[in-house]
Amino acid sequence: MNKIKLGFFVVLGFMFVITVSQNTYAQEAKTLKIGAVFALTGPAAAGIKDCMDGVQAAADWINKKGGITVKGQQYLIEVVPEDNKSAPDGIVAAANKLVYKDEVKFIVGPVVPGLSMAMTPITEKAKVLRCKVNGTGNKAEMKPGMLYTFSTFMEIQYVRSVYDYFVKSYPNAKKIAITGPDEPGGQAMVAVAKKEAEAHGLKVVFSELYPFGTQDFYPMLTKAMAQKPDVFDLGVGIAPWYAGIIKQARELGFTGPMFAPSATGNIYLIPMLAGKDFSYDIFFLDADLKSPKMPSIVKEARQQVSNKFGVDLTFGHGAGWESLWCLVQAIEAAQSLDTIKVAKVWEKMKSIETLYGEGTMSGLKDFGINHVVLKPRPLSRLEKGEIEFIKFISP
Amino acid sequence: MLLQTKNIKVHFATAEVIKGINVEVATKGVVSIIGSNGAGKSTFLKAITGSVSLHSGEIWFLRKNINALPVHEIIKLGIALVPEGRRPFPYMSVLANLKLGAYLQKDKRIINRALADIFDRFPILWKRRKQQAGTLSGGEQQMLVIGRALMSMPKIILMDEPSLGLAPIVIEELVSIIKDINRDEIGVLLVEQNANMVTQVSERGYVMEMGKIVLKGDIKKLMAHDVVQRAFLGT
Amino acid sequence: MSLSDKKKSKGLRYGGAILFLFSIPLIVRGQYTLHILIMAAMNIILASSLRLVASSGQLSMAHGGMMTIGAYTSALLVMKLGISSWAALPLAGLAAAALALLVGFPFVRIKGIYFAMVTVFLAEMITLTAEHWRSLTGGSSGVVNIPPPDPLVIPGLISIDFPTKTEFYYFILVLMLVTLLFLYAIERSRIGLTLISIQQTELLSESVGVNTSRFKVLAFCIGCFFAGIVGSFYSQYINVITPRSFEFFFAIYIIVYMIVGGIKKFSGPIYGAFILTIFPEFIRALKEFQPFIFAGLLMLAIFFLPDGLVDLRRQWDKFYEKRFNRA
Amino acid sequence: MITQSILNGLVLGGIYILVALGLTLILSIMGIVQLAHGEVYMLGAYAMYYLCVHAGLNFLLAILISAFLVGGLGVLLEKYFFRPFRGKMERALIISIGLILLLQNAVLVIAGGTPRAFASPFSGMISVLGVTLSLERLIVISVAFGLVLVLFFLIKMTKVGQAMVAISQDREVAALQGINIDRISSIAMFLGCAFAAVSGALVGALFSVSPFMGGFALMKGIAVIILGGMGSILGAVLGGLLLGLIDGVVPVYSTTHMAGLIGFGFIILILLFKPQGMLGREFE
Repeated sequence: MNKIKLGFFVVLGFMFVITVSQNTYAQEAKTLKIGAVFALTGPAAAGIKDCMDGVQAAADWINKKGGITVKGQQYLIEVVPEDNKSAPDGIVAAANKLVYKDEVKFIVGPVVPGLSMAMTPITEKAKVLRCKVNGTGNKAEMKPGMLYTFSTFMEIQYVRSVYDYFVKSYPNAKKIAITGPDEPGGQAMVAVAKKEAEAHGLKVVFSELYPFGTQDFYPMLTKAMAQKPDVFDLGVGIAPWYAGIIKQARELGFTGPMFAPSATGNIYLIPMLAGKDFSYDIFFLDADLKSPKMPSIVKEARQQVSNKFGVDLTFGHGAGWESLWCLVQAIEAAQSLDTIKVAKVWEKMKSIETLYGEGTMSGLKDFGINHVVLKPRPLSRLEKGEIEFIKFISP
Repeated sequence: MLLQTKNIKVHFATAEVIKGINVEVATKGVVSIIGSNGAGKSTFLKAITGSVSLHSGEIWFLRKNINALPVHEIIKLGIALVPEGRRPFPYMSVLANLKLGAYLQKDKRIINRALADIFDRFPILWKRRKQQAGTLSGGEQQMLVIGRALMSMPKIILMDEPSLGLAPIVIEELVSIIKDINRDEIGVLLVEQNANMVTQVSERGYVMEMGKIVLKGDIKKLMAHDVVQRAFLGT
Repeated sequence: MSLSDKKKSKGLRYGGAILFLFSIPLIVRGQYTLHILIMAAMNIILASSLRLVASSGQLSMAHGGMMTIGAYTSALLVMKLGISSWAALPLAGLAAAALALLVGFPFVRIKGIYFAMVTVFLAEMITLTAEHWRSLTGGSSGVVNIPPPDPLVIPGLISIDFPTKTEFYYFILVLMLVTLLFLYAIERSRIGLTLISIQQTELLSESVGVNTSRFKVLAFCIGCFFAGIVGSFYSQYINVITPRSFEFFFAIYIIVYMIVGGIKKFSGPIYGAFILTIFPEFIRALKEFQPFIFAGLLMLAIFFLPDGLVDLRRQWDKFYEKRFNRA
Repeated sequence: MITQSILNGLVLGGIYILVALGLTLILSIMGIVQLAHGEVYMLGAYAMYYLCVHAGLNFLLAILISAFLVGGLGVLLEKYFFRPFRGKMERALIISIGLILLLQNAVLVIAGGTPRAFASPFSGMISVLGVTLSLERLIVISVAFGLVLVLFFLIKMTKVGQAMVAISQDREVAALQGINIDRISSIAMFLGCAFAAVSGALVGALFSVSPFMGGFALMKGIAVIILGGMGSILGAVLGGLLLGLIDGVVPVYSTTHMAGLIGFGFIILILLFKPQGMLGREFE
């Protein structure tokens, strides 16, 4: 019996070994595989699946326009989607698969800073060029020495401009309460926001990080309200958190302005989740993507996404879209598929196209490495439950 | 014949616990099964009530084969079990315990009449009716579970070592209770280790060893037999 | 076949298996495959050590929390105090075992579902502490840039570095074999027999005079020791650790490996952890549909293999016999 | 501030009690930890979303229908998934983990990951003595205590309730009284799941609805019944209120992490002295 058990074990082992080692697809000359890692299952999947769809839509759009041309050779993009299962061990397995089994040289994703951190050692070691989507600006996310990690944007770079806008629009506000989720990104944002608030003459009367996934903000808000703030900075987050804070703060009697120097993931959700009556005097670095004021490229992206997935373009789609698009522009600028060369060219690019206009490379000042795309971002207000686009702002 | 088992066998995993038992119980006369610890007595009773499933054999009750019936259907036919170690519902009142005994009875009047009857029979339970069953003394608990069994107005009561852990005086009382019950046309199948008690209540009996019936017949004769002498009376 | 022959062939088979395990990196060049095998070996240690705790009748859900303890202990020792990673490894295990010892005696008084839940709360408290104590642990950002193991130097002979997964594979393989050997020895010793008797008849063994709580705590401590060790290994291998690296579901999966593999046999958790770690890799292509298949597998195993995957062959034989001997 | 935070604590307690009621019912009658109970609660919230937003039904009618639908699902779950594993904690655990994966991801695939919301008709604020509370939250507390009363009545006054109590104390002997264990388990599962659906519906209206909302509910629900004592409704009420107060008050004076630490620490401490929870019963 033991013999058979052992045999079973060995056969299973071999089966596994053969299946996973023997799958180097014969690479077609004109295909460039680009890995995409996002949460498709698990708690993070809720807001982030859109990013994966955005990457796919962008790949179709780029391929339709002729793909990437490097030294006269045309390449069509093949996206290799991987699920990070919303967990550190999930993303490590996914990264190892992309890097060592699929042998991709370029990866886009993920969104959640904690997951991104778990992946960085693998891609850096293998010299795989990775363009992460979003990012807040925690020191662990982006720092000197991370030669192959780029980001489509870092929220902390926009905090100053948002405060500029705020102080100009609300000259009477004096006391501010700052909150954010307790995760690497939230921490970084709150730290920067505190500094900027003081630099703009505001008094920080309250600041706290709420645990990831909080639904009931009453305890935190009760404490904040006792300090009688004039305004709330909601930090970084996703729509349900923002909406929860907005609704509950309004319930507790807060009528002043609230804003976040960050996107919501899906701004249409805010009035839906918080209630139209409560959605007033609020602004975000987010956009009504259906607005006619959006650049033509947004309209194209909207068309592409709705053709492929039958849904309306969300900010998540856009973020995914931009990550692939920026990466592709860098490859074309470098005219090489060698990640070292691409990285070197990318960090010196003066101009890079994004959904909301022309951007440039930055980051040397904030992170010590020029690996972040700096670009205009839309600023929108919620008034009477309606979203209205204000303007594009650049840091 | 009230209850009859025909060559029943029970297996636990791969072990044969009950190895083909034939037992007959009539309404008249208490029938006893005596056997030492681990002889399979409790398992045998559980097989009758359907709590453990048969490997083979047949159980007939009132000329009906009850092999495949679930527990609650078997109880409905008129079999009641007084389980080993008494086991009242410890965190319920005495009254609630008794009412649960009549769970299958829908008519409130009948339930009340039965209750009155039980309190008649066991005045101590009336005194304790509001007390949690777990706080009763061992003897009182034994009365309670017998009362609970009677509440279902059974045609036969199976008793699993009712004398276990009780004082001699209480056992005396138990003997007269069991005789009373049998006098009221309710069959009694008693499983015991206490040979003294068995001789007092029953005329007919079986001796069980290692899942098998080794002797049967008149209780006095059984008691005189070597096997029983050796196993129970310590001679 | 005589007894000694049997023993000899058994030894030969195990020797062969071990030789095979050691030669895998020579056959397999894929780093991804090695990564999955490393994870499988890790999970085997976790599930097997959890089985030791379970064999005293206590289902612990604190294994994830204990890994967190181990991972943080070793990472902070190495990074803040500059201790060699090879000293930090056992210290991480000891830290977890010490915590287990501290809470063990009061905990083992709590039985059944209550014990399982208390261990859940303990694990949750460990996570919350790591998030709360920012000055030491870095809070929710966790600890990053944890260095890989120091070079293993035998003066004048060799110096082993840890640049690729191959070295980590040998590291965890040796760790796994040593752990399994140790756990097997325990199972065969008086402690193991006592534990099993505790599980079977809790009251009886107490009356026989065995101090059951002492043995239960011992089992709990040993189990947690290995969880701490694996936590330390994980932090050196992945280089990043956060308070939520081993969340509730991580601990749950260790239990899944153990039970689905089969809790009754020593080999059960080994099969369970191995199969259930590599299986999800085969169904990656299904993306968001993966969980359906995985959940289906778990349920089928529980429905049809009450004694675990380890019992597959016996159950199949039984089914085969029933099906074809009747006809 | 202190009165406001105590009031918040009571609301949280109400939410915890709502989740715990069904869980404790299932745990005591089936003898299993139904880890997927949080997912049942999530399904209740989604049923509400579809009935309210897509079918345009009246809120109260929708709650009733979703309670029935989810309760019915509970009966199916009991029959096909849990019946073979009654009282077998370990194997039932795996089944419930499988169910978590199945239900969560089924909703994720079918309804998408976007959080949803539906409005309850109870809008408006109540303000007394400087303490404010939304009507929505007041409804949550009242429904929680209403359901507690319903369950109390059911258990004390009805035959089915008494049968449930009997089963929770001694399943084997309960069967010997002629109680059909399968049927009572079905009823218990129906009730437990219907309660979960109602709580999912109310809490969903308060916050938002997402495929992963069950995890939080489960953790708190389990904490409550372990603290209060398994199978004790009064214990669930007491445990829910205590944990609610801890979670409502402590963060105001310290941090949310501290509230978690104190809450769990408190449970562990209670268990050390009363290994069966506050109102749990010491079995032999």
